[in-house]
Amino acid sequence: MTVLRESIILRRGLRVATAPLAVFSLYLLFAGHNRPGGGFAGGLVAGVAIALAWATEGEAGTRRLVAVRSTVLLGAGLAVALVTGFAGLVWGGAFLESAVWDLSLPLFGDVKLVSAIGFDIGVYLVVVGVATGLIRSLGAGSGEGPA
Amino acid sequence: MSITILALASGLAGLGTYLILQRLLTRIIIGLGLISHGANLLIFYASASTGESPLIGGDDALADPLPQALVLTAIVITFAVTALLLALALRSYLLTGTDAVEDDREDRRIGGAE
Amino acid sequence: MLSIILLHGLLALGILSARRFIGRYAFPVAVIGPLATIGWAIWRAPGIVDGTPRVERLEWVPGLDLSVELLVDGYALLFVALVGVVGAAIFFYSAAYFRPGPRVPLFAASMVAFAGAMLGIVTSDHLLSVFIFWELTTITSYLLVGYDDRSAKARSAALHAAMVTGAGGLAMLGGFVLLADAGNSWLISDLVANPPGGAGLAWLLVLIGAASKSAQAPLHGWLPGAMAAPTPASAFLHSATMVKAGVFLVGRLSPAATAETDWWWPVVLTIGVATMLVGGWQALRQTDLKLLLAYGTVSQLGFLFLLAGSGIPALAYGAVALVLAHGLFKSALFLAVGAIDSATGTRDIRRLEGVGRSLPWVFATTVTAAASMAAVPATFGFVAKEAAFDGLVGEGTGLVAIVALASVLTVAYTGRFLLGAFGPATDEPTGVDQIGGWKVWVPFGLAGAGLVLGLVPGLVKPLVESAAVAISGDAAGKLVVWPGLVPALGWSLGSLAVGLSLVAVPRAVDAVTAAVATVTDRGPSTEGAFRAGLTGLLGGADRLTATFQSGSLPTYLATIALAVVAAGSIPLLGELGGVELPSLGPAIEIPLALVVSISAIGLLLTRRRFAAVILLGGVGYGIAGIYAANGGPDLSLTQILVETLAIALFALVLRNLPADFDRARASIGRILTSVAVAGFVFVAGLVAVDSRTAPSVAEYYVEESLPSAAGKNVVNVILVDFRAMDTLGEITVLAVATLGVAALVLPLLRRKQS
Amino acid sequence: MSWLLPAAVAVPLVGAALTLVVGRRLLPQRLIAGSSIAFLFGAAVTLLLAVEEGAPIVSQLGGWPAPAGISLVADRFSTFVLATSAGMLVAVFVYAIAQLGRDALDWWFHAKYLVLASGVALSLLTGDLFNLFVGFEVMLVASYVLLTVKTDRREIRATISYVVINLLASAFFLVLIAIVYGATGTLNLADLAGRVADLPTGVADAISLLMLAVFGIKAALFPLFMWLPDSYPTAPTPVTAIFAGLLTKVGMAIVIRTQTLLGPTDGPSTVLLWVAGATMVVGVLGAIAQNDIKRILSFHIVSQIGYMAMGLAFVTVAGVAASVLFLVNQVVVKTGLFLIAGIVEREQGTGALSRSGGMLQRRPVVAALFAPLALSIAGIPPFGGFVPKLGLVQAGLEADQGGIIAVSLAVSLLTLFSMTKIWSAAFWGDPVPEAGRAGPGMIGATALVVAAAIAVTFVAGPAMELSTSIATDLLSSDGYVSSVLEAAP
Repeated sequence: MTVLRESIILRRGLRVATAPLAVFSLYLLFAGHNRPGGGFAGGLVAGVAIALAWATEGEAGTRRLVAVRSTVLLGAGLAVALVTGFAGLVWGGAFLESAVWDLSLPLFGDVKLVSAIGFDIGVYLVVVGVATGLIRSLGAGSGEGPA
Repeated sequence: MSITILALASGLAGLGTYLILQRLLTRIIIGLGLISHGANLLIFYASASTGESPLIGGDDALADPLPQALVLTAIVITFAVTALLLALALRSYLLTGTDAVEDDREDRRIGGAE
Repeated sequence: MLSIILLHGLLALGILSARRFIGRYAFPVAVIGPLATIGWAIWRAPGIVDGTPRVERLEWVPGLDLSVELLVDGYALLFVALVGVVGAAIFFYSAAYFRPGPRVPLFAASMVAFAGAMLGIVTSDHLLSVFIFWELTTITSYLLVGYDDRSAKARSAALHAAMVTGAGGLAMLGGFVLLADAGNSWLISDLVANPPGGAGLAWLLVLIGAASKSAQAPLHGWLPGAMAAPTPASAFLHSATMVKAGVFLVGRLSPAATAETDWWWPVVLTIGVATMLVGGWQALRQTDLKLLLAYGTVSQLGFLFLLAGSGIPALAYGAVALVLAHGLFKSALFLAVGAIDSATGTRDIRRLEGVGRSLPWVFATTVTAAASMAAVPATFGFVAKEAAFDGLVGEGTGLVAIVALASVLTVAYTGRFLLGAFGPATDEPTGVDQIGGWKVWVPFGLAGAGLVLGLVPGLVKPLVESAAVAISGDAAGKLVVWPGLVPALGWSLGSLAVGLSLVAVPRAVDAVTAAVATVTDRGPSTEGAFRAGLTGLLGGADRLTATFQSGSLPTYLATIALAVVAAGSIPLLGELGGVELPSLGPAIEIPLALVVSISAIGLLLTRRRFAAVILLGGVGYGIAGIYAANGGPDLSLTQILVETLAIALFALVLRNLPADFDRARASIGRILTSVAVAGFVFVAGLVAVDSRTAPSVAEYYVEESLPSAAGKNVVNVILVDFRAMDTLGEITVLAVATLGVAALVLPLLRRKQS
Repeated sequence: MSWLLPAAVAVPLVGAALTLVVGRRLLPQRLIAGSSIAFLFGAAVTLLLAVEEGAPIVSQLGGWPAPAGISLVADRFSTFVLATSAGMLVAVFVYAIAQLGRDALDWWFHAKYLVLASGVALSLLTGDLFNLFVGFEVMLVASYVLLTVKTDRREIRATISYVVINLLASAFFLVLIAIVYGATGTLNLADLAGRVADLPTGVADAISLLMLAVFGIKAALFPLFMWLPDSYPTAPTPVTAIFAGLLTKVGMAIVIRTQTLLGPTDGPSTVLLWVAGATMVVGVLGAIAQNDIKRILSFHIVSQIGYMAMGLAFVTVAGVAASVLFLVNQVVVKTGLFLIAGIVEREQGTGALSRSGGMLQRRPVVAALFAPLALSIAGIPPFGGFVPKLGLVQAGLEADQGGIIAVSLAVSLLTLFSMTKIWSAAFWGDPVPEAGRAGPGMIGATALVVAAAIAVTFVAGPAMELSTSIATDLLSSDGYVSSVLEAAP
């Protein structure tokens, strides 16, 4: 850990790497329904980014990537997933039942939008919350984060 | 599925068992990790079909997607609980200065050891 | 009758809930119960005595044939009357006996609850309702014996009584269930009318239960201990009523039991005789008036048990009469002792002196009641005993002789009692305070009743006769003031005379009892046996618990692992024959498997924590490769990411811990357990997959994923749609674990930093 | 009506999510948590009333048909156990609010408690083996964090043991799932019931025995119980009470469900009879050896589980019915006993019997609460515990199993002995100095539970009737199987 913080070049490099990782994580989230990926994978990639940010910048780094308390992310993620579930109950008849809408969007063309993506977003948020929470908790008290 | 996977599942479960049957919590956590890997591989081994990645589109036979989904869920759950156990190990160490799991005091008292 | 029983329950609850305000009115309220009982008995008596039993019924659990069914015939009515009369007397007495205090309401409530339960026992026709009320008397007795709860002796006596009678009660329950099964009915009336055959064990268990409650040898040890209860409780429960429950029950059942077994009567006889002699003998040795009476009760209970349990109409008649007589004189004597105790502060016969002069009415009461106990003519005790002797004479000389011997002891301890209470003190004497009121007049009334009935037995004759008819079908005896010159009179007067001559030489008796005691005291005492049993139980519990509950995590884990392995492997091994071994997979698997294996073995050997983490990563990434090689890209990706994050967490935690850890020594047990687990997993996988019969449900997912769920990645569709509930649970687990980690370490780490 | 099934599971989770979002504010958290738990209770009771007379209600999650989709099944059994458990969750929640005060915030108590409730509901309702694994994990992870969070250096060992043992159990559960899926290709329990019949005997036996072992760890059956008495007593009272009342019972409910659905049904199960006897005896003797109230009670949890196994082992309607009623009664009684133990601990500053005394004199109300529960657990009539015990004895006689009846009666006596030990040491004797005072909230919540336990006496008839029809359902599983497999998605 300390090694990472002391080597400025490495630190810069890794810091730069967090941005593409974040983008990649979002890609995985939305691609998941048709290609490998999904909320878990996406959230975990974000988690790796957060870990890197902590390693290079300490708590401040995690706060740069995730501005809120981890509990809020956990609660919000769960809530989003549950709302999707109840929405299925209200509109479709069964809890967690998903709906499919055919949309034609200007940039993407004809797209099938599946409500299950809402559920996956909930998963994603929870996983990001987990990574943030775990790293902040277990990383606390190290007393050696850069100023 | 191949016998390699089955053998690996069995071996990991055995090695993990060896590791959990002692007192250092760090080793126990590692042992539990190995056993979980073994169990996951066993579920994977129980796939009903083998083949390409279960992505619809090709003509080839697809691998059974269900064990994959189950294992994926199991991996994440194991991760969560491992994190918790790590935190417990840390708490134990911070409170007592060791991460060895000693015998229960009250039980030892009744057994006449104390 | 149900309403009367219920009334007792409500009174008990009412007194308890009003304990703050009820003050000295606890007993005046409680006495409503016994008074209502007396009223009910008087109201219903004519019909019942004429032979029309009163039947009541309350369904409880029909599915188990569990209900409260009451049948009040003459036999029950006699006990009802006894409970009512003695109960009312004792409650009035108690109102004077206790100084108002915070715990008096509990006593009053327990007493009234007990009275209700006792009524339930004697009026129940359903075996299970007998049991219900039986257990309630055990519990109330426990509370009453332990009333003086700061005394360790009282607590221990309460336990002793509860355990012995509780064990007896459970044996009895077992007997009841067997009996009902054999006789195809739960009703005592049915079982007595058509006694079931082949239920020997059932009868034995019921007998054990009855004997334990009625303090029969060798289970009698709890009764003297129960004298730790306040005197009114001793008088009511441990003399007049509860201890008669066993007598009551054998009286009900013995006609059927003797008809179906040939051992019942000899066994009952042996128990009864032994109890009579042991009780009488022990009574001769006591110096505490109350204990003396308690052993006297044991002796009398033996006599009653023998008579009631005989199944012989003539003896049953005597039993019924004696139950009444004993209830009256023994409660009077106990209450008189209570009065003496509160006037002098002691019950020790060595220190009592001048009580008769200062408390003439107590003296008169005691002498009258004692005369009844010794069966002096003109008392009801005499009338009743005469009826019993009359029956015994018909059963052979040997039997009468033994009972007469016990009667000699009775006369002797009665004499010891009177001399002890009113004779000169041998030790430093105590003073005597004046007392009056209920404390004096209640025992006086009870003793007087015994005298009146002794002179005019016709007053209770219909009651006694209908009771005898109810159990034996026949009133085979008579209740007369003077029987005329019959053999029975010879036996009873003879034993009285011999007994009196023993009273005349108290020193000689003391010398003999002391001499014999030096021998007998070396043998086991019942109290000692109970203590030894208890110690054995506690020691055994400790040892067994220490064996299983070692407190050692590795032991627990090995036990669990081996149990699971055994449960799974034993049946599976039988199916191992003919199983085909699967093929080798894709070539890339071999190097990946090698990476995994080498890393895993390295984990066993390493002593550096960080090395262990890297090796764990090797295992995880290797497995991820295997997933990828077998068509599991999502799985592989997730495994890699989880492994990465896990390593980061390990690193974060381990930086706080020492860098090295000791390697535990290898042990055969650990190796064998590990091999067993490994073997189990291997066999399980092999056999399970080989025996697959039906197609997998996964085919549905592959077919429906695109058309119905609009997703090409089947694994992801399973996770977020087909089986989204799993995922919902999973993210919940994640979230909670994260909360847990924060709560576990944040406060400690922050403290460490500052 | 079928929407109530997922709602019973999900509403507590919504509550948990909302308490996380509203943050460290006591009143909103309490309101959210209280109403979620109340909803669960209401839903469970509504479902119980709805299925009492008729067929099970099945909810196919996601609208996918069984066996592909996950089924939640409300039949008489699951709803009876769930409704009782939910009632206890409500009462203990009130107690916890009173006992914990603001501590609950630092602890995220409300969120964790709600997740535990949701896990209990999911475990009881789910009709899918893997989903059951998930339900257990939800329940367990909440239990881990509730159990461990306040541990100090003396207690942490025991709680680590708890987590480690349950993790090993979970790993074995996964092995079981692999075997089941490998051999049958399905995870739906109803579907499984049909497919297991086609398997070779050895494999079918292995599946049912493994289920007994794996769920037996949660239920604390002999020889898999040792984790329980070490770990339960270390937690704060509301947590221990809910663990004692619910968790092992949920485990046992799953044992009953799976053994009747998938186990052999021809004649008494010898293995289970021995397990039942050993569980009773070792449990009660363990209790006798203890000196701490909560440890005594913890061993009694084990001992009482043996009775439930006893009825199940007969594999008769009478036996299973008695087991079911026993289980439900224990949920109430055990919860109440632990709540009282908590009150005693607070008042005396310790649960050690050797340093207790005089509660009867100082706090007669606590004694009045304790007595009915102690008598119920000892099976003394007319208290609720007597009825199922009598049912077990009768069922044993019918099944011609005299040995286990004798054992069960002897254990009853020892249970009574153990209860008198608590009474004699903590309630009788010289009062020890007062260390604190249990407030009206704690007393009131306990009184609610005690009232429920006493109510069992009055509803024993209908309750036994319900248990008997439950047992009939369980043993002839056709109704369960067909209503799941034919449920409209």
